[in-house]
Amino acid sequence: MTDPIIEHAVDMESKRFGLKKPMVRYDTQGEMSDAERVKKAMQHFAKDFGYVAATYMESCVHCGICANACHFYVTTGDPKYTPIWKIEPFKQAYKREAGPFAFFYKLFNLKHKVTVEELEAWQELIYDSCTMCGRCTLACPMSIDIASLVGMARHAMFHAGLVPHELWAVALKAEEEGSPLGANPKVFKERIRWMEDEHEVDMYIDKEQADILVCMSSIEIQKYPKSMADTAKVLNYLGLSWTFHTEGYEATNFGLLSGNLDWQKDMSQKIIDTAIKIKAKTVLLPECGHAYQAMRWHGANMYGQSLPFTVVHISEFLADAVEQGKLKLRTVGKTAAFHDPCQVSRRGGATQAPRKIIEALGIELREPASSGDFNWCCGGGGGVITIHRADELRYKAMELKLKQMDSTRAHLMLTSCSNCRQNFDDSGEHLAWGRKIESLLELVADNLIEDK
Amino acid sequence: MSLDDIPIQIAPPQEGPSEMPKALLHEVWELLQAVCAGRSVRERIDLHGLPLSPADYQQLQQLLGRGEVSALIEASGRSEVFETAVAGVWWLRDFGADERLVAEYLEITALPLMLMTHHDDLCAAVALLQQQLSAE
Amino acid sequence: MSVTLLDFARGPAMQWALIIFVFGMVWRLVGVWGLRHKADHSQPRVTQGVWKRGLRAVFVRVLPYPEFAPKVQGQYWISYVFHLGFFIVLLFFVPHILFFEDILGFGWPGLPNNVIFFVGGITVAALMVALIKRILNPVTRMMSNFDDYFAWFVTIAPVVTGLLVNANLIPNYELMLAIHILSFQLLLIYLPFGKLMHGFWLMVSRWTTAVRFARRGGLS
Amino acid sequence: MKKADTLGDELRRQGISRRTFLKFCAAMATSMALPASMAPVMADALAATRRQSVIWLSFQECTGCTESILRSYAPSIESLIFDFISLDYHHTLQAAAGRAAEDARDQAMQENWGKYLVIVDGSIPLKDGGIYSTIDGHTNLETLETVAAGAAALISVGTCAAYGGLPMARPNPTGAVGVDEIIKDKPVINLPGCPPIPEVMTGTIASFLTFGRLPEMDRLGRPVAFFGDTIHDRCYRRPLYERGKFARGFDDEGARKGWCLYALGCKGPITYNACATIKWNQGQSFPIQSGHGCLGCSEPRFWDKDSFYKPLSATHWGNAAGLAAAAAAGAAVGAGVAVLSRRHQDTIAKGE
Repeated sequence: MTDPIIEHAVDMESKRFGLKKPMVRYDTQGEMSDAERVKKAMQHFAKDFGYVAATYMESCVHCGICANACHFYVTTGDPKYTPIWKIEPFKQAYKREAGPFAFFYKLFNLKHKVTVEELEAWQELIYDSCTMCGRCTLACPMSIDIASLVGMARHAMFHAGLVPHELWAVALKAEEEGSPLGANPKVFKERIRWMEDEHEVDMYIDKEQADILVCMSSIEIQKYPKSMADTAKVLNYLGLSWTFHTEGYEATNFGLLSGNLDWQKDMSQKIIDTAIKIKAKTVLLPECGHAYQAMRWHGANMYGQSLPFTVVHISEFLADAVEQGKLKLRTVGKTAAFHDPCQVSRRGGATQAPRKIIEALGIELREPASSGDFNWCCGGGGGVITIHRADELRYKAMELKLKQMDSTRAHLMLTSCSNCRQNFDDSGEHLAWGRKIESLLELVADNLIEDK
Repeated sequence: MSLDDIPIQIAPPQEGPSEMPKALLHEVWELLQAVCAGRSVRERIDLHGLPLSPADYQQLQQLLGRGEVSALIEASGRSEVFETAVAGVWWLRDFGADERLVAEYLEITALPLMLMTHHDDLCAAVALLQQQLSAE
Repeated sequence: MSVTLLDFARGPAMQWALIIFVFGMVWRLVGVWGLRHKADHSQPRVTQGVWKRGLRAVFVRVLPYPEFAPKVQGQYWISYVFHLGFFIVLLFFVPHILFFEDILGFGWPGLPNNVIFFVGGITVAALMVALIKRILNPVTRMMSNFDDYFAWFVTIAPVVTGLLVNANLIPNYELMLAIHILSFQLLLIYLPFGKLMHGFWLMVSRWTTAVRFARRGGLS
Repeated sequence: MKKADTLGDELRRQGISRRTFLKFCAAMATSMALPASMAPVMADALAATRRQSVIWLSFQECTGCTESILRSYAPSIESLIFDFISLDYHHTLQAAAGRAAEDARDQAMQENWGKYLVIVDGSIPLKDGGIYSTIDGHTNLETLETVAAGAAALISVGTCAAYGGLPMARPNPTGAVGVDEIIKDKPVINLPGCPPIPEVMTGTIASFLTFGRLPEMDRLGRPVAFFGDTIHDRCYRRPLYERGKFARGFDDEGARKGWCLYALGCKGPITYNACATIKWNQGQSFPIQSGHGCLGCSEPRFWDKDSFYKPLSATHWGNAAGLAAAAAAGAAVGAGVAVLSRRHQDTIAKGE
């Protein structure tokens, strides 16, 4: 069978970097009976019924407070976007199959068996309307980490073949081609060479040994290639031993986003193996939120043991250099608003890093309401931006986001996540924002004081 | 140690009269009206069974006042009767032979039953007197 | 007539209610704790005092973060009013203290009845408001299931029956007292099996999240 | 015996005026919470009746009930009741004894068949053919059934006659029961109490005399007029209960200050009786007033119910060992369920 999904080409024209809008949607994958789909889903639900998930699913009191934290609920007012509701089938399966009273739930059919119709209906809630930004976790009086539960629910959805068309396709491309969006090793190499010429900066690739393995996301490779040059510029400025590597460069992890744990592991493994191979002490991750989540916090767990190197996000890396006084920066002046990428700040623990850099640039940071750990998500993460079906929803969420950013009346709009950035670009155009968000890394690279 | 040495004191109940005396006065007025209009000859209000606090009790006495007639009856213990300042409203207290209050009520009538000689007693007196006379 | 309802409520019913309460509660907690714990191999950002953060979160999260307060404080207020009201009535009504004293062997000072009745009244009112809000709010209406309404019922029932016992509106005090005790036992028996168990889970859940995020250096 | 036409004639002959009569009725109306205007009506009705024949049967009892009714010792207004009735048979009170006494009873029964009132104090043993209490060779059961057959109504005086009382206390060696367990075809009224209040007894008899029938009863067969409220409802210490002032020992400050005795096991809240209003010994006092909680003696099974000193809100909750066992069982089941759940998860995960 020829899978029609794969035939969709990467859309290089749109501000949003992804697949072209499919003429016909195929939101179910594989040839499976309904019963098989449910069985597959249950198989993977069951793998996630550990203590942590169980505690969370036992704890919910149905207070609905989490709805107030979710950008999708707040902007639409539709109750189905209530975060905890998004894992309802997962919860239902847990109560019936694994909870302490599962026996009674089953015996009296208190929770019926999850049906394929339910799983199909929930596809939109689990994928289109959740960026796994975790803002709801902070709102929940019981501290239920709903974002991680959604991540788990996606495992089952993937194996049941119930992933939104585009997300499934990019995940498959990433697994098969090494990059979700056509940045295969050949393209990667070409673009590095191009940037090297364009920006007159030395860029190392496939060095046999280096202290730092630098990874890039395909968004940057394809859409914001200056990031590659700027990363190189900073690393060279600091005089560090570093390299890109064609065997392990793709930082995005669509295995994580789509819910395929095996693929997630494959994608992380490439970087891990490469880093070990070149004896890297550090893996430097680009301005990409979920890439950070995937490698920094999931990486070792995919590997099955602690990693023999440290994993840092470029903003953490820059902040360290600034703090150690190694990075001399021009005073930019002006005022700026910073959009915290959810996976780096709230769920990554690196909330302070960008603030230190902004301070070092002499920029007055204007924090809008709900920033830092409480930042409103851009609405495009977690794979949402690839799904055309979710566009209207995403634009709605972005309205809230832009209003928040505009409220600061700052000169500069900054972020340190290329996925957020492309969402700002795409939604900003759609909503006629008339402004542009800039990369913190690029701002740093543009303002290095070369005192040599 | 005598009983008096046991230092038991009872905490006093809340002070001040309640709405009770006023409500009672309304009832008295209605009954008095009925008797005045000839719809009834005799009406009674039991005071003993009502939850009257000492303050209530005192106020009721003040409100009704004391009228012209008062009487003492000796019949298996004492009974006290007096007409209140409100004519036709009589206040009666019955004591047992042990000086215990056994009944207390207001009677709204021209003359309380307690003061009247019952017809049967009166007839019995006829027979008794006749006996005495014939014995002489 | 041999055994009255009150005798049953004070005797076997109380024994079984307590046994089921303790049994069910431990069962559920152990049953969840006994599921697989997955090790986290990621390099922690913070290693010191992670457990302290866990403990702290149990208390810190008693109030919403100021970020969310404007939208959710009404709901917090209502729920705190009935939670606190419920516990004040439960723990500071002298006859209740005598109940605990009999079990624990020690007691504590109580509050005057009129204070208790006032608090009880407020508790009932807050529970009513909570129910109305649950039904009117589309989010909570959608999510609510039997557990939510039944838990509400078993919570309000002892308060209402307790007030009725003391209001003496129903002539048979003894029967009402028995119903009151039975309604409390219904609460005890149901507690481990429904969402009322959140009284225990809230500690476990807050702790779990706080510890998970503390090692990342994140907020929880 | 010289026979009077009516009670009125009879009393007049004894020099008791109708005013006394009226007074008696006013007192009765008050104690039974009848409308005050009923008193003159009662007096007229009573005057027109004949003297009521009463047969008093004593079974398994302590004579406390008889003592109680006699303890209206001064020539009180209530004691008038003895002038209104013809007590034709009463072991303790009658002069006759042995055969003569039994003959008197038979005669009264014959003369007043279908009209006499039977008062019973004491419970009736049923075990082993009722041999545990016999009179003149007859078991109490036989006597009761024989006498009740011609009765207009029965009054069970005291908790023993009403509900079995102390003889019925566990293990109830004699198989004692109350009257209404046996007599089903006649009106029976219960006047429980250990002993019952004299005014309750005389009031109920007076009510029967005047109206010719037993007064309104509650679900336990007690006259509502006297047993309509609990001791707690009418207790003068109730305000202290409301204020949360409780004596915690019989010699503490609270006890000295006369605070509520709830914490000391007072059963006032679940005991229906008129002690708090009518009181005892000519309105002198009642148990709570003298510093001891109500034992609940007018309620069925009061003896077996509970410790007299256990607060009503304290329960028979079991013991710590039982709860520890429940916790241990819960832990075992929880662990077992977790293991099963893990296995079940593995099975599902394998997709089998």
